[in-house]
Amino acid sequence: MIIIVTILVAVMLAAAVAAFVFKELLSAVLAACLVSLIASILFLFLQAPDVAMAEASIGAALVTAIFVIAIKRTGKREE
Amino acid sequence: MRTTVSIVLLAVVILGFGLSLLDVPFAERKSQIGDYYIVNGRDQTGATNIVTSVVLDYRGFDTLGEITVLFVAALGLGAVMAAAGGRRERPSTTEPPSLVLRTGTNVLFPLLILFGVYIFVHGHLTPGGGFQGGAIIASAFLLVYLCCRERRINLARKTAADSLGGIVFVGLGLVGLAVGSRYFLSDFLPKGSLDTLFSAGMIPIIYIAIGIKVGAELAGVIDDLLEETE
Amino acid sequence: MTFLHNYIYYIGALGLVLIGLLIVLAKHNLIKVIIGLSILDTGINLFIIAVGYIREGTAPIFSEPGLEPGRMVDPVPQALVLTSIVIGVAILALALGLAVKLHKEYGHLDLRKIKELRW
Amino acid sequence: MVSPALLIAVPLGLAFAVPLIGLASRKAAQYVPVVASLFNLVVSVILIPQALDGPIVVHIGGFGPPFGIMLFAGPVGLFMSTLVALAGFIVSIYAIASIKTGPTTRYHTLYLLLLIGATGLVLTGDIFNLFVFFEILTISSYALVAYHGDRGGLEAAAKYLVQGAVGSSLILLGIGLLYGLTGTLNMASIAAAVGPVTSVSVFVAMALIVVGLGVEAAIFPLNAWLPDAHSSAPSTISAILSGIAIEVGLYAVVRVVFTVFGASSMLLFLAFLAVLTLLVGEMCAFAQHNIKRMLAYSSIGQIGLILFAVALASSASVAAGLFQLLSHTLSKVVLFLAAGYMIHRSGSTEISSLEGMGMRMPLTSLAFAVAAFSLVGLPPFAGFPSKFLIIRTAVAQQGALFLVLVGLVLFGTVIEGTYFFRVVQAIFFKKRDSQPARDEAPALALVPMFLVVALIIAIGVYPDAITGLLDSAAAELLERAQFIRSVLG
Repeated sequence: MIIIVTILVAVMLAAAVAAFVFKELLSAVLAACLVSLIASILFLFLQAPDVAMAEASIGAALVTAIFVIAIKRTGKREE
Repeated sequence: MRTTVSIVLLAVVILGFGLSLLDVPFAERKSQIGDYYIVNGRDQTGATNIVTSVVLDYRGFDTLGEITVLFVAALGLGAVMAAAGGRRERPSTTEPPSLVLRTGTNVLFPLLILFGVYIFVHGHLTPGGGFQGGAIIASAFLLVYLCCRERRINLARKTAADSLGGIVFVGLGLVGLAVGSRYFLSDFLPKGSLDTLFSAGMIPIIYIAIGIKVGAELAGVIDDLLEETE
Repeated sequence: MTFLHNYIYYIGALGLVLIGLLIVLAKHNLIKVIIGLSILDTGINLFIIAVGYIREGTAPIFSEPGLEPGRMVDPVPQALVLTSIVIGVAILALALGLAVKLHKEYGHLDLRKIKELRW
Repeated sequence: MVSPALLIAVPLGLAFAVPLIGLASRKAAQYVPVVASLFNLVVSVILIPQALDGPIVVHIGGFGPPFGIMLFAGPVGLFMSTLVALAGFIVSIYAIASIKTGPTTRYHTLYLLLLIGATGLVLTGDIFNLFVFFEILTISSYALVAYHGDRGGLEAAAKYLVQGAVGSSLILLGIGLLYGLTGTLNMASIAAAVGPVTSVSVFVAMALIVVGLGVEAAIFPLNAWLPDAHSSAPSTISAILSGIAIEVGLYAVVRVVFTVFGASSMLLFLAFLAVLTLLVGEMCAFAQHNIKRMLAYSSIGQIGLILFAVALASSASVAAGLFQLLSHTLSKVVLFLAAGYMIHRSGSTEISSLEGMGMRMPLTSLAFAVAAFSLVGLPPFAGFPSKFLIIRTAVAQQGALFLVLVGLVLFGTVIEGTYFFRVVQAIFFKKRDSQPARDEAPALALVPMFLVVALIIAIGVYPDAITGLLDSAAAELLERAQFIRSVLG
C-alpha cells in the first residue's frame, strides 16, 4: 500500500513539475489534470470518497474542460 | 532573477511550514469535534453520510456561503464576458457533427442528467451530493456543446433554476428561524427513519436545490466561456 | 519506511503547494499562472484531508452495519475541502474569463507586457 | 427580537432573487441593493443598544459552539456592519444615476453580494466561515473592477485576482494548519486552545492567515494591486472598495491578531508596518496626476494610520483607530463619488482637467472639499477628532520610539494635507480660459453625497454621540478572555 502511495505521489509531483516546464499550454493543462486525478485517488485512499468524487468531477473534468476552452480562444503557447 | 528570488522566498515559507507540521502528527485524532459529529450525527441530523450532515447541518452556513461564491463567480464571469457586447448567436461548427457523435450525445445526455440527479438525491446516504451531482449535470451540457456548438441553453430557464435554488436554501433557513427551535438554518422537518431515501429532514431538499443550482451555474460558465468563438 | 508512512501525504501536499506557488511567482503567462493556482489549490486540499486522516480509518459513512464510530476519519476536513474545491473552481472560471477578454484586447497574455497602468 | 442572522439572510435571499427580478424588469433590479442595504442599516442600528449590554451570540442551525457556526454580533461587528450598510446604501442610490451601460442587472447583484460578503465577514465567529465570506467579498470585487471591460479594468482585475487568490490560498493553508493544531474552527475555542502558548507552529499559522488577509487590507508590501484596481473600477466600486473592502480586510487582520491569537508580541512589528504603509501611500499619492489614483494611494495611507492606532493596543488608541476608520469611510465615499461625476463631465482623470470645476459643478465641488478637509483633519469635520485622538493617544504611550513613529505619522499627514489642498485649489481657484456653463450632477447623485456630508459635519461637531460605541468596541477587541467567556460560557 505504502509503495503504491509513494509511486502515486512521485508521479503527481512529476506531473506538477511538468506543468511548470511545458511551454505548450495544452500539455501543461493536461499535466495539471493528471495532478488532480491522482489527488482524487489519494483522497480515496485517505477515506474521503465525497471529496474524491468532487475532485474528479469538478477538479479534474470540468476545470480541464474550461481550461481547454479558454486556451482554444487564447494563445496555445507560453510567451 | 525573479525565479531565484521566488525560490528563496518559497524555501523560507516551506521550511517554516514543514517545521510546524511536526506538531501535526499524521494519522492521529486531532479533534473532539469530529468525534462528536460521528457519534451524534445520525441522531441529530438523520443522515448516514456524516460528511453530508456536517456540510448541510452543522456547517450549513458555510455551504450557503459556498453556493454564494459560485453564484458570484458565475455572475461575474457573465458580466466580464458581456461587458463589450451583448449575447450573440454562436456560429455552428464548420462541419456538421458526425452521426456517431450526435447519436452518442443524444443517448448519453439523459443518462448523465439522470446520474447527476441520482448522486444529489442520495447525498445523505452515499458519497456525493449537490456539488458532485451538479458538476455531472454540467458535464452533460458540456457534451452537448462539444457536439453541437450552436445549441444554447435557455437563458431565462437557467437564470430561474439558478435563482430558485438559492431562494429555496435561504427560504428554508428563514422558515427554520420562524418555527421550531428558532435558529437560522435549523432543521425543522421530521428526520424519518435512518438509511431511507425520505429521511434526514431538509438535507435532501437542500441538496436537490444545490444540485440544480450548481448544474445551472456550471453549465452557464461553460456557455459564457464559449461565447463568440471565432 | 516509517518516515514514508508518516510523511508521504504531507510531502505530496507540500510539494504541490511549492510548485504551484513557484508557477504563480515565476511565470509570466496568465494561463500558466492560473494553472499554478489550480495546482496550489489541489495541494492545500490534499493537506487538509491528510490532517483529518486516522490510522486504519474508514470513511465517515454508516453505509453498512458494524462500522465502529471510533475508527472513522474526521469528517470536518472533508466538509472544508468540499467547500474549498468549489471556491477554487469559481476563482478559476472568473480568471479564465478575464484571460480570454485580455487576450482579445492585447493579442497575448504576457503579464510583463500588459502594463497600461503605470504613472 | 431581531436576530443578527437576518443581516445576512435577507440580503442574500434578495440577491438570489435579483436575476429573476431582472428578467421581469431591468429597472426594478437596481432598487434591490438600496432596499437591502437600508434594511441592514435599520437592523444594525436597532441591534446596537442590545450589543452594548452584551454581545449577541447566534448559533446557526441551533448547534452550540464549538460544534456549529456562530455569529458574534458584538459592538465591533455591529459598528462595522452599520458602516457597511450605510456606505452601501449611499453608493447604491448614486449607482442608480451613474450605472447605465453594460449588464446592469449583474452589476447590482454583484454589488449586493459584495456587501453581503463584507457584512458576513465582520459578524462571523468561525474562522473558516470568515474565509468563505472573504471569498464572496473578493471574488465580487474582482468581477466589479472589470465591469467596464476596458483595458485598464481587465488588467487591474486580473492582477488583483492573481494576488488575491494567492492570499486566500495562504489563508486556507493557515486554517488547515490551525485545525490540525487545535482541532477546532470556532474563534473563541481556538483562542482558548492557543492560550498563552506561543510555539513556532502557531506563529506560522497566524503568519499565513495574516499575510493572506493583509493582501485585502492593503498592508505594505502586499498592496501592489490596490492603486490599479481602485482607479480602474467604476467610481461607485472605487468608493465601496476604498470605503468598505479594505477596512473590512483590516478588521479581519485585527480580529485574528487580537482575538484569535492574542499576539501582543506582533504589535510593535505591526505598528512599524503601519507607519511604512502610511508613508508609502501618502508619498505615492503626492506624486500622482490622476485624481482616482491619488485617492487610491491616499486610502493606503489612511489604512496605515488606522492600523498604527490599533496596533498601539491601548483602549483609547483602538477607539481612536475605529473612529478614524469611520471618518475615512465617510470621506472616501464622498471623494470617489464626487470625483466620479467630475471625471464624467470633464472627460479626463487628470487633476489639471478639474480646474474650474468649482464654477461648473459647485455643489459636487463643495462636497468634495468638505470630504477632503475632513480627511486631512480640519475642524469642524469628523476627521478632526479622530486624527486628534490618534495623535494624543500615541503621544501618551511612553518611549522615544513612539515619539519617532508619531513624528513620521505627522509628516505623513502633512503630505496628505498638501496634495489635497492642491486639488481643492485647482477645483476652486484656477480659472479656465473658456469657462463651460454650469452643469451640476443629477439629484440622485447629489442627495447621497450630501447625506454623508451632513453626517461628517454632525460627527465632527458632536463626536460624543459615537464615542460610547467606539469605547465598548475597543474593549471587545482588547479583552480576549471576555470574548472567550461570552462564547463558550
